[in-house]
Amino acid sequence: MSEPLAIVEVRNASISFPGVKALDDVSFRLLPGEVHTLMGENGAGKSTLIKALTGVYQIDSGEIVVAGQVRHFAGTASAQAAGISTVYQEVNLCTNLTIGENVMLGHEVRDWRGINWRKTHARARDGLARLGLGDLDPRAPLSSISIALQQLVAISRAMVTNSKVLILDEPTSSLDANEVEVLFGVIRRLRDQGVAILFVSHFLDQVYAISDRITVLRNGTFVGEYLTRDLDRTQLISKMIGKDFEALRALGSNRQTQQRDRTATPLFAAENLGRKGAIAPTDLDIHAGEVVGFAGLLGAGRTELARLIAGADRADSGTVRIRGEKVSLTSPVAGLSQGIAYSTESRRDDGIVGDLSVRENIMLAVQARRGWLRRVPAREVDQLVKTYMERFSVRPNDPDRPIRLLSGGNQQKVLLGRWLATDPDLLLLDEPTRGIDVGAKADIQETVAELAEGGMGVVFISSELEEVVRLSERIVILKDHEKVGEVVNGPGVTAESIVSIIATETEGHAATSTEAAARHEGEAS
Amino acid sequence: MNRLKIALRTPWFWAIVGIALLLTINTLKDPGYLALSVNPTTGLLTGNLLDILRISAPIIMIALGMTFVIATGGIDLSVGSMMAVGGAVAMETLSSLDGAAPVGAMLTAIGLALALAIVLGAINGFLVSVIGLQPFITTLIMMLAARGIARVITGGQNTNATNEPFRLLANGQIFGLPTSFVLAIAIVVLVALVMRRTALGLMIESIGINPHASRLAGIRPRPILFGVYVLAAALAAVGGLFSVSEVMTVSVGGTGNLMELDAILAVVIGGTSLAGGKFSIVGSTVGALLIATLNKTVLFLGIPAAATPAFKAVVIIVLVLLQSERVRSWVLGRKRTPRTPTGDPGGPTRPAAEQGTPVSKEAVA
Amino acid sequence: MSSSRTLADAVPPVPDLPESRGARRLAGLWERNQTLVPTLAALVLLFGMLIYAEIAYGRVFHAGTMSSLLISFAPTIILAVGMTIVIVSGGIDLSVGAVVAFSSVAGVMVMNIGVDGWASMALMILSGATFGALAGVMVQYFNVQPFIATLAMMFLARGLASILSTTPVQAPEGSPIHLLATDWKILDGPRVNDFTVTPGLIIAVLVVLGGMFYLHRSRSGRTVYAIGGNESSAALMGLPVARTRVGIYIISGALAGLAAIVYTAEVGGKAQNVTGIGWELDAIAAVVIGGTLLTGGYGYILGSVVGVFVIAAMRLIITKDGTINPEYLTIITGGVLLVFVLLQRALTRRRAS
Amino acid sequence: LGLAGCASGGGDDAGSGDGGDSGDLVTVGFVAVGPEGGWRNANEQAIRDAFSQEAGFDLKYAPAASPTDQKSQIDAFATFVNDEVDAILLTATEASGWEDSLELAQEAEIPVILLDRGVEASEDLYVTRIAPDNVNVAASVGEWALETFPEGANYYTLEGVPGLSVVNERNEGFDMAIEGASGWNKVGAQTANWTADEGKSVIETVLSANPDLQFIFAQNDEMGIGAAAAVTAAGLVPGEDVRIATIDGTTPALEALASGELSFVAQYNPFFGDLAVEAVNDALAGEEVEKNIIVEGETFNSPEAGQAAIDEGKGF
Ligand SMILES: Nc1ncnc2c1ncn2[C@@H]1O[C@H](COP(=O)(O)OP(=O)(O)OP(=O)(O)O)[C@@H](O)[C@H]1O
Ligand SMILES: Nc1ncnc2c1ncn2[C@@H]1O[C@H](COP(=O)(O)OP(=O)(O)OP(=O)(O)O)[C@@H](O)[C@H]1O
Ligand SMILES: [Mg+2]
Ligand SMILES: [Mg+2]
Repeated sequence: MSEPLAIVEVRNASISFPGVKALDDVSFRLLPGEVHTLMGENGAGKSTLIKALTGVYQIDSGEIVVAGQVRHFAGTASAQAAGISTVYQEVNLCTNLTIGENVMLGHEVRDWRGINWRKTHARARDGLARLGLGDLDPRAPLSSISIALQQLVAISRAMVTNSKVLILDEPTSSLDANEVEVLFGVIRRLRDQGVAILFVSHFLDQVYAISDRITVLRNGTFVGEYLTRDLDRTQLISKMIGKDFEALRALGSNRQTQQRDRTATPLFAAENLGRKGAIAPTDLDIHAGEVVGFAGLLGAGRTELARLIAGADRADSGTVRIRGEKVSLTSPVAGLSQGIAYSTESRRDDGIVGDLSVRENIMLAVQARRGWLRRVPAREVDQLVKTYMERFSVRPNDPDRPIRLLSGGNQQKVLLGRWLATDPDLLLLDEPTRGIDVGAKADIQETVAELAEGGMGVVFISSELEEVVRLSERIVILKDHEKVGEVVNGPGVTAESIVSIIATETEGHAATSTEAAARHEGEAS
Repeated sequence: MNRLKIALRTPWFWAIVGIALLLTINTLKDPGYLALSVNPTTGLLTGNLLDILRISAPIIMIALGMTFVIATGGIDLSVGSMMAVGGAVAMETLSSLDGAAPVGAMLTAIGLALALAIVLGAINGFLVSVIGLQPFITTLIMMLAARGIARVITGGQNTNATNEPFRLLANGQIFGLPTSFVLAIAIVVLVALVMRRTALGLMIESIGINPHASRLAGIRPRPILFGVYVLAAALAAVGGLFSVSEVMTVSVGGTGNLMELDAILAVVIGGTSLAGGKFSIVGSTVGALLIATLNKTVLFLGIPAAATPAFKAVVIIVLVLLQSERVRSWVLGRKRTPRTPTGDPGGPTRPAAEQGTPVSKEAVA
Repeated sequence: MSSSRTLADAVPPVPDLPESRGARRLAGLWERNQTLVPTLAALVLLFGMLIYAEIAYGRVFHAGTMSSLLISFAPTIILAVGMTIVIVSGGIDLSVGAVVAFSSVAGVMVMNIGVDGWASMALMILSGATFGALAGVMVQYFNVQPFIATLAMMFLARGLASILSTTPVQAPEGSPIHLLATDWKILDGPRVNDFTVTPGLIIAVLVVLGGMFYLHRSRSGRTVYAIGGNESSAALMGLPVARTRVGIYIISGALAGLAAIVYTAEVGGKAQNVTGIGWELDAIAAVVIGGTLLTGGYGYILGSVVGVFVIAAMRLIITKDGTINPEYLTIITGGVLLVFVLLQRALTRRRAS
Repeated sequence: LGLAGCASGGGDDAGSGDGGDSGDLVTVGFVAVGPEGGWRNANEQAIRDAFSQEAGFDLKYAPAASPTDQKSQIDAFATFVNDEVDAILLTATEASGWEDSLELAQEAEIPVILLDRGVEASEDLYVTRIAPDNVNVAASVGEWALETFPEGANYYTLEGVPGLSVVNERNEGFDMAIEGASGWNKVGAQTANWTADEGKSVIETVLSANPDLQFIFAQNDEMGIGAAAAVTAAGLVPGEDVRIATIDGTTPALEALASGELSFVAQYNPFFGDLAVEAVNDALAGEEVEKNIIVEGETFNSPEAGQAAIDEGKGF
């Protein structure tokens, strides 16, 4: 098979960080007009490879060849100048600026009076329109839109230059199906125009839908480069994790079907719980031992509802009862002391405490609940840390490493450990599987099921509807910051059926019919 | 070898090197510099080293308080003025209680000074933690106001007083060491125990690194923020007491003037990042000792008054550069490692050099 | 692909995603102008102060008073412009007051050894820029925190100024620096009630305009905001962070040099090592009063100019009142500052810091 | 911005004063230094007491933003000129840089009287300068030192904030007095920023390297008191082993003199409010005023003299 010349090539690159060899003799090539996916478990070195390629990190050995020339990029700017546009894993935009400025920073349209803002915003609007964001006001502050939209804004930013290479590190981690479709449309079109696209995702479906070629990394080493059509999923997964993974077959088998006695006093009962501008007053019950999924499109208000339940935001209406006792959840502390643990969706801003070690991050909530005066005894800490690092196989297995040096997925695992360590009665998981590799995802799902079995109430929020459906016993459907329905899981409830409920639901009305939706507990405010 | 490497990465290691260097220079000028002797008339041990320890006591106090404020991501510019307030209250009290029992008068003076400083620190803490004002501007306001309050207390005069026990704070000795220094170290040890034996230190660091995440993890930021400003003010008042007991006079314009800068320098030289987060109490103490040594060295070498700030500047610049990874790797010729893009993915703060951030190799564009 | 200018041009627009629709249209205008609120508040308060002073003491809206205020605060305005840029980038520059001292002493001494007056003034700006460059390099390349780097520069500049001379030095007669203090009477009222303008004031106005152009209409200026908002994002966006940040400190230093020229001219060509003690705090206070966040990312030059005038108005009121006990002076200054920041706090929503 | 309108409205006649509702009082603007130390406090208080309402004055007191900040003084001066006060009292932080301001006052026909510190400007621009003479006072210290140490001495100078004209003048006066005398060996000079604790710190270090120090010239009382503490702490006896002379004459210094810790205090007399009132009245009446009014100060050279001064209330 004759192949065109690689536009970007990494030859035998190695990078070490103190204590970790993040890349070990990795080679990689990117051909024009193809979508190339980089696969690997959390911490395999995908983001590191991308950063090495774009001059954020300098490689210790090996070389980077762009369009046939060996290059040493001193920073993102010079990589950009060489025609490589990149969207990094964590959304890297400036929330103090407007949407339009974020898209156009460094590329503003100028005339003799300096920057011409009218034209700049017009260009920004135009760029946004190509990702289906034509309705966003480029003059609105970036902080006014959700993480998902920010992710799309970051992608439109990468498209304001005429690049030959577009690198997208987990661009879909916050996006829903709709948005992914739009993005893939754009990617395909760019590919057809000869742009080389490097793509990272943990969603196998997406990988198979979009990519032409796959490179697999494992523990910082190069495993192989394959044509997507030559590699089936099982093969891919075993290449990633390095062994046949039987447990993966269990994936999707633990759907909840049992019927629950709903007359018992619920673990958590909210009546008219609401907050202006965030979520309309909502009734909600959560029973012990139950997994309740929140479904909805991005921005539907799932996070907002979860924050109210956890006490992270203060509700301005409604009452909350825990095991029948009326409580007021005015702060996260109050929630925590009622046995409610809340794992947030934005790991970097609201989750990790970057410079603290993995150990300290795991025990932080436990310690906070005990108060400052009584330190958690060292033995207990070691025990907890060991348990959860093993349970989620956090890598590298070094509890004293500052958490900010872990890969994104591993940070997420540590955070789960933090919340489980508090031994909560009610666990709220907001996007716990975002950015987590297949193996770990299965682990987490399994853990959730186990926890519920053990009597914990779990709220599970995920943009992946399949996952919600697979795990939840009951699914609360939200739309436009309002609860529009509730479905008890059972045969016939599928991601599609949920989507169609969302699609047909109009504000204030209970869901009426979906083909086989077993039972419906319509809720109107 | 490995130990050496760890030492070289410890920021206050360089402060110790700095102290040693300054002492060496002084010894070169006068071989008897380090000698201690018993003064026949006073019966006390004397020597330049003891002088350094003694004048370091107030700096240690304000640097200690500053450490925690800085660790929470704040800054306290008012500690210098707070020293003046403490000193003013003490002197005013002592001079009005002139006839009373000396020890009782001293305790009253100390109590009143601490009480007022705590009130002022509580105002700082309230404005920062409850109202949510920025620490820099809040404490800048307090810096102005507290200086004024010190003036009001003494009616603008540089009040003096006599009280033998109080005078001995700075002029007495315990086991041959200056009383104020011994007290300062005792306070440092006490505070360090409280910080590290309880979870307070961890919580302060956590808030300084990521306040949002800390709140969600169940840490109450308000009482902690409030507390660190109160602590800083109280410690500054103690520093003020040490300082005025030297000559039993408070100079409402001069006591503690610009000392907040000394404290901040001591903290930073000791390895606590101004961005907040991990703090080092030992580091701040060593940093304070360095500042004291530097002040005394300037005097000992007889550097002209005019050149003093420039000399200080050069020492500071050399020290902070030595602490930076870039210089360290030049000096050690260590293998160059990739750079963490600042703040990624650990949050919005710039990781300080001392946190083991690999060095940047960006070309000097 | 080669035919398209950008990647975006290569793909057609697609229908809008549901959630982007009406992204807070209503809130748009208010939201968009949130950052202006503190600045506007400062402006309103400034007028309140001036009107109060006019009613209570008279002769505030008076050509003489106004022009002496403007002329006298010209150096502070110049410093505040530089300080705004530095603070928007998330830094701080404590060295400006000391740099003014060094630049003026060095500049006048150079004039005295016979160097051409204009060249000496260029040297004054250059020496300021050099201190800025040193601070900028320390901040950018050696990871030294701005507070510490500029504090070191403050000590250095003050020390070097004192080493040069601890006695006032006087620029030679006929040196062109005196021209900068020429009074141009725009309005010649009776006695001293003239509206006067000096070249120094005009320089300050030009600096303000230049600063506004830089921050709002140049790419480099936008990079300043990006750095202040999120430095690592700015770097990953491919913005020239290193160059811009060193540049910011150079600008601030150079403006301090310029302020030194204007001030030296104003006091008749005299320069001294004790000049400018505490001016950095005036500049910082002005910037804060003007609504710029000390944490960086938000702020306006014009706000800082308003801030300077607030400080000027406060001093004017204190002087005109004339009964304030000196002990209370700093308490009052602190109190006024506190009122401003509290009002701003009340007016603005909590913004992510 | 309404400037034009005001410009036409503000031109009322001179002499009426514009200081608000001052009635028949004479409005006097006092451009002052503000809280600097004991001496300054006493001096400015004396001025404020003398220009009381009972004496027919409305005194507007404007301290500088900080004791070294000439700029804020220039601003205050301009404000007074614009307000067309009847007279301006000026204690300049700095001697130079006042010409423009003084010219403006002259254009507005406002008499300016300099208190304490002089300015470098043509004598036509101000009415008079009322001040103790720094050079003279420092010279009196020098003369006493010459008498006390006929053979000369190892001496050290504690200076104020470097760069201030007071510091330069006090150095000048002392150096002038001992010039030519033999045996005077200057061990060094350092700033102690006018404060006692820094004075102590400096001297303690100096003594450790120069145990044979005989004489300390402290440019103000506070630093001298600090020096005395250092001498005592070193096990030496102030007044015998090391003699200390200071300038100012504050009460604490007189007390220290009485107890023998200081050996000589030269008073820098702050009490010249009456002289200032007189000068203002004369100037407003159009009478000739002497260009240079020197306020005489005393010197105290023994414990007895110190005690006597305290008893007579000469301290402040
Ligand atoms: N700046 C850094 N300093 C030290 N170690 C780092 C740094 N960045 C990454 N690492 C380590 O390098 C390894 C590879 O991380 P990388 O972020 O490339 O993983 P990834 O494949 O992108 O994982 P994920 O899917 O979780 O994003 C991890 O072990 C991580 O802990
Ligand atoms: N912490 C926050 N502070 C301020 N506004 C927020 C915060 N979190 C979310 N929002 C706003 O609320 C709106 C909805 O948020 P979001 O998209 O997170 O909802 P969601 O339904 O929970 O979506 P997701 O699928 O991401 O969980 C967004 O416009 C967002 O800007
Ligand atoms: Mg990654
Ligand atoms: Mg969400």
